[in-house]
Amino acid sequence: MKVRVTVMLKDGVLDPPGKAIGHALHTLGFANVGEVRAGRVIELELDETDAARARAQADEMGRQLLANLVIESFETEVLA
Amino acid sequence: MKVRVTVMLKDGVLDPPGKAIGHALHTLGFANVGEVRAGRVIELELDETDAARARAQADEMGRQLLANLVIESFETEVLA
Amino acid sequence: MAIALRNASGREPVMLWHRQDTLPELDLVVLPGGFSHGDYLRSGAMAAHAPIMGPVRDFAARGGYVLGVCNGFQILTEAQLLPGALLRNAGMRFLSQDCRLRVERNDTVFTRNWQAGDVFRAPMAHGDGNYAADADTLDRIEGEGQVAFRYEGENHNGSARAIAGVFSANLRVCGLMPHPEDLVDPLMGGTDGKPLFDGLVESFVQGAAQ
Amino acid sequence: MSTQHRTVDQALAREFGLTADEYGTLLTIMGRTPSFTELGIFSVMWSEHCSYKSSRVWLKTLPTTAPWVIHGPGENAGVVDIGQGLAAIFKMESHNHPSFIEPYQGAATGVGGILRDVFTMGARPVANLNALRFGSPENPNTRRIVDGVVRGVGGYGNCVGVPTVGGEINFHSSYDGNPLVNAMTVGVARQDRIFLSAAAGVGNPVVYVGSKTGRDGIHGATMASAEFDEDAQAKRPTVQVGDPFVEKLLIEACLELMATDAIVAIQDMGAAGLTSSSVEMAGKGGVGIDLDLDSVPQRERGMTAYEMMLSESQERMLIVIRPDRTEQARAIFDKWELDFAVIGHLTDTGRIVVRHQGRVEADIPLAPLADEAPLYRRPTAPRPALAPLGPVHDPVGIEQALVTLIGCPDVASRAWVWNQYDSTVGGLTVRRPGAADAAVVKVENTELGLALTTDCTPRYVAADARLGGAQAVVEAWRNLTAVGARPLAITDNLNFGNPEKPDVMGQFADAITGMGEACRALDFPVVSGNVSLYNETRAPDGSTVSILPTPAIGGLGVLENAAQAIGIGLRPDQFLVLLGKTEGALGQSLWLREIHGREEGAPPPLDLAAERRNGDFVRAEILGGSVSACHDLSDGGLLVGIAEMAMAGGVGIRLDVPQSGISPHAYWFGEDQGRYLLCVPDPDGVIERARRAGIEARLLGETGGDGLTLPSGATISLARLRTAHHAFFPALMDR
Ligand SMILES: Nc1ncnc2c1ncn2[C@@H]1O[C@H](COP(=O)(O)OP(=O)(O)O)[C@@H](O)[C@H]1O
Ligand SMILES: [Mg+2]
Repeated sequence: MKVRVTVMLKDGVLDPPGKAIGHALHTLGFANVGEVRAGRVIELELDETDAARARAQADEMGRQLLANLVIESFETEVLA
Repeated sequence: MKVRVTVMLKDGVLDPPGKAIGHALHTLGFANVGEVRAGRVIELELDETDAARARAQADEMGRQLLANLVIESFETEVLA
Repeated sequence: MAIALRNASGREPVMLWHRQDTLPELDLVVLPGGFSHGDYLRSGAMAAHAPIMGPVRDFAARGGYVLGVCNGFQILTEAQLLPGALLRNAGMRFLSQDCRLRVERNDTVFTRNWQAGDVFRAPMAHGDGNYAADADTLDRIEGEGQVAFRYEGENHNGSARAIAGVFSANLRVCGLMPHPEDLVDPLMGGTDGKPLFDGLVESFVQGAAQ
Repeated sequence: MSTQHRTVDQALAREFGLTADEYGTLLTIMGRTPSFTELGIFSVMWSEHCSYKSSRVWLKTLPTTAPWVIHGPGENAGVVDIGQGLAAIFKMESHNHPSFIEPYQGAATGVGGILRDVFTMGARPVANLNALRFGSPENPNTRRIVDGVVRGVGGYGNCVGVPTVGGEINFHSSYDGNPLVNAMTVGVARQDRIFLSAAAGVGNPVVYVGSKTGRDGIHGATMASAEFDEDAQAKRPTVQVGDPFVEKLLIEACLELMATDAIVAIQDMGAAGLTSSSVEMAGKGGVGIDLDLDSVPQRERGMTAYEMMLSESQERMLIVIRPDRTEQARAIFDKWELDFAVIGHLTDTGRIVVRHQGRVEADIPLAPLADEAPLYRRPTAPRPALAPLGPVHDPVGIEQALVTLIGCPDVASRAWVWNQYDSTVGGLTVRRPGAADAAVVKVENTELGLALTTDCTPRYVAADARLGGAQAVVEAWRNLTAVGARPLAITDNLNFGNPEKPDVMGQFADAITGMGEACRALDFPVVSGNVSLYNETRAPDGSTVSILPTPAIGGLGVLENAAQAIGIGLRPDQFLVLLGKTEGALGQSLWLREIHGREEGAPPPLDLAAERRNGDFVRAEILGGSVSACHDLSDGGLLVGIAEMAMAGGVGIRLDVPQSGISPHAYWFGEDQGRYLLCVPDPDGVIERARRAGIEARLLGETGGDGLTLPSGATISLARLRTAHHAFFPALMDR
């Protein structure tokens, strides 16, 4: 199965990449861009046929390694 | 509206972060992890009420700035 | 780092391998700078899970002394041996230049050879040195004297409350982003970083830390 | 995968870049029609990049020997004796075209590639430098390229933990569509532990180590076959992506293996990857080589022999190893978590045989592949005569011209750039960027210092390639001298346009002639280098414009004691002495370009004997302890040099210079060569000794205060100079 883990900074934590991207978009003329948040996405091939189990594993990976829960939160989804 | 742009390396392009994450997950005991690909996600608040237009704009931002089309491809989706 | 430790102590520091799962008898564990595992996920994230970090955690829990500089600091926060986290520099660029650090307190083994309020020069070289924590945590560590060093003058990387280095609650684990070890020799441009190492050596070699 | 295996014929060979004559030679060598993979091997081995077919006849004229040269050109990098049983190993290499396509990865993999050239010889890399040329600051593309290249150079160097200590940057519209990214690495090895690439020992295993092979950067020629496969293009990114962490592991693993006696020969896989490394190792050793591609560690499924032989995946090395040491070596690479595979062995056939999935994909005799490689003496056109400059008036005055020059793109502070490079990692950097004319790095566990610089003034080379080639060498020698180092040798990176154009080939030939003359006069031989041709920009009207000819020189010198190195910063309450002759040469000067917008006239003349005499004098004074700061004069001339010293030291100066008979703007901004500024406590002694050595020397003034006071009495504050000096890069880049 393929799962995707999306990691974003928690609300309230300053996001330098997001800010820089917002600034660059304005410079390029995208005037209606408001807040921008940047995050990471990790797509994993799991040797697993059960979607629920795959997701549970991805959650565990998110907690242990993929996100730093001091500043980040994450979501998991099963793609296929 | 809120849109999300997900940027991934094209197939075949070496992905050092993905490789390193896969390696770290194995070390942590996640034995059934296969290929790992790492990417970036950018969430944008757009001052726009029409989903199709919001998406078209996000596509344009992807092409112009958010993705490096020489090695990356991107997808856009309207979140809300 | 090894050069600074050797010069200050007159002894060869013991090099530890990341896959080791025990520590020898030590006065101090130092996590130096570098790009552990390329820092491809978050700086220090993967190294925080290296086998060696188990015994390092135990060592710290027993009251052992631990110093982390640059990537070492990032590893210590990722391992939650120190509070907070290090984000991308505010300007989104790698910063390699001198900064000035203010010593917050001098009643620790790390800062005993300075006076509180002293300002010294240290080179920095990092992409992720922007110290962050939620407001409660920042208030708490400030209240409990866990701030070790602050940037004096310009806060190049955008760190919350200009924090450049912090202590653990027991003041025995210390991490900072800039590199005092790169200024311990007049030939390299100065000796501003020497008090850190001299202080440590006096504490351990002379048993003053006990 | 047979779709990719088109029928091999002359038309296909042409698409692969081989001329009809070259294909004819190939057919004679093979005695039959080559296979697709064989054609690929010939095409890359006979490419300009690997065969040096246009440049070789000229390169052979360069001096390459001296008593201290251990290995000159021909090995992966040059090796010189620095004393105490140690050697410095260094080389420069270009990554120009990749950096235009993808600036970050192009520059990053350029750094990775040159690091491998150096540690493959047994050296621990101790410093990186980079010589960069970008398009006009007004060109909208320039900013993106500068940003990516600087991030890429820093990203790779910082992560592997090798300090980036110096370099140079120019901007000119001729680089708009073709930036130059020349990366240099310097390493240190024990002289009795230097590793070469000539394979030996029939039967010895051939080992592949490092990263897995993917379809990265396969020779542009493959594009030809892409028509046959709809999404072949998507499958074969021509951009290589670097993995600096793997490089770091590879350095450590190779050095650990090199401490044993397991290695017979070793070579990095650079351009044309497995093909050039295996062909060159076997060819140099006069042996044959059998490769079994099924054993090659592969990142992607379904790779063909052609793809594996031509892949330019990064961070890979090829080693010929003693059979009884194979398991010991494997254990080292396992420890560093790198791939390790025996992929073949040496034979006595003198042929390279490539097998894949039970088929022989290539079987080529090695000697003729090398010996009958094309070699051209291309036509050269003589340099067009230079119109004399004639008198030029000063429209703005000295003060305004200084502020303009100190802030112009070619002189403005590069701090924005080097602040993104870790210049102190390792704790051995004695002189950082901006602090001295050459970077100085201490050699660990010794007192020795290595002085390092890169130099070239392309506008001089464009006007007069012979003089410009010589000037580049001389400026490198002066920069090393100005820190007190004894210059030992150079590496070069010869960046030129299309060699099939006689005027470009004329520039190339002239530049080499001039370089050779300077090298001989200064005992400063060439020990390694690289040639990058076909650098041109397409103009809006479709015509092509060559880059300014840019023979970048990387110089290396040594100090017995690194502590004797001096910088450029003025000290207060001392004196500034100018050494060398000032005649006010304004041809091709920055003043003429920045103030009048003219790139005209003859560049300042060079007197190689005077260069040598002046430099030897300066070095002796520095080592004798009579000089506190020194700066050679180059871009912008005398007043720019003084301003640079003042800003670096944070100390002003009152200039007290008698009228000299030269008009003031020519005096202050002329770019006469062979000159140095010395900050000294005792000017009389230095001037007297110079006079006795037959060198013109004059006192310029006393240091102190916080501004430059001109003889007219006008003072320009250091603050104003700094503001002008530091504005350019942030204004261009941090918008
Ligand atoms: N690309 C670069 N990377 C690092 N340092 C650089 C780079 N370009 C210039 N520098 C540094 O900036 C300083 C000034 O460079 P340059 O003007 O070329 O000096 P000079 O004319 O004396 O050779 C030197 O210390 C040089 O090493
Ligand atoms: Mg220069």
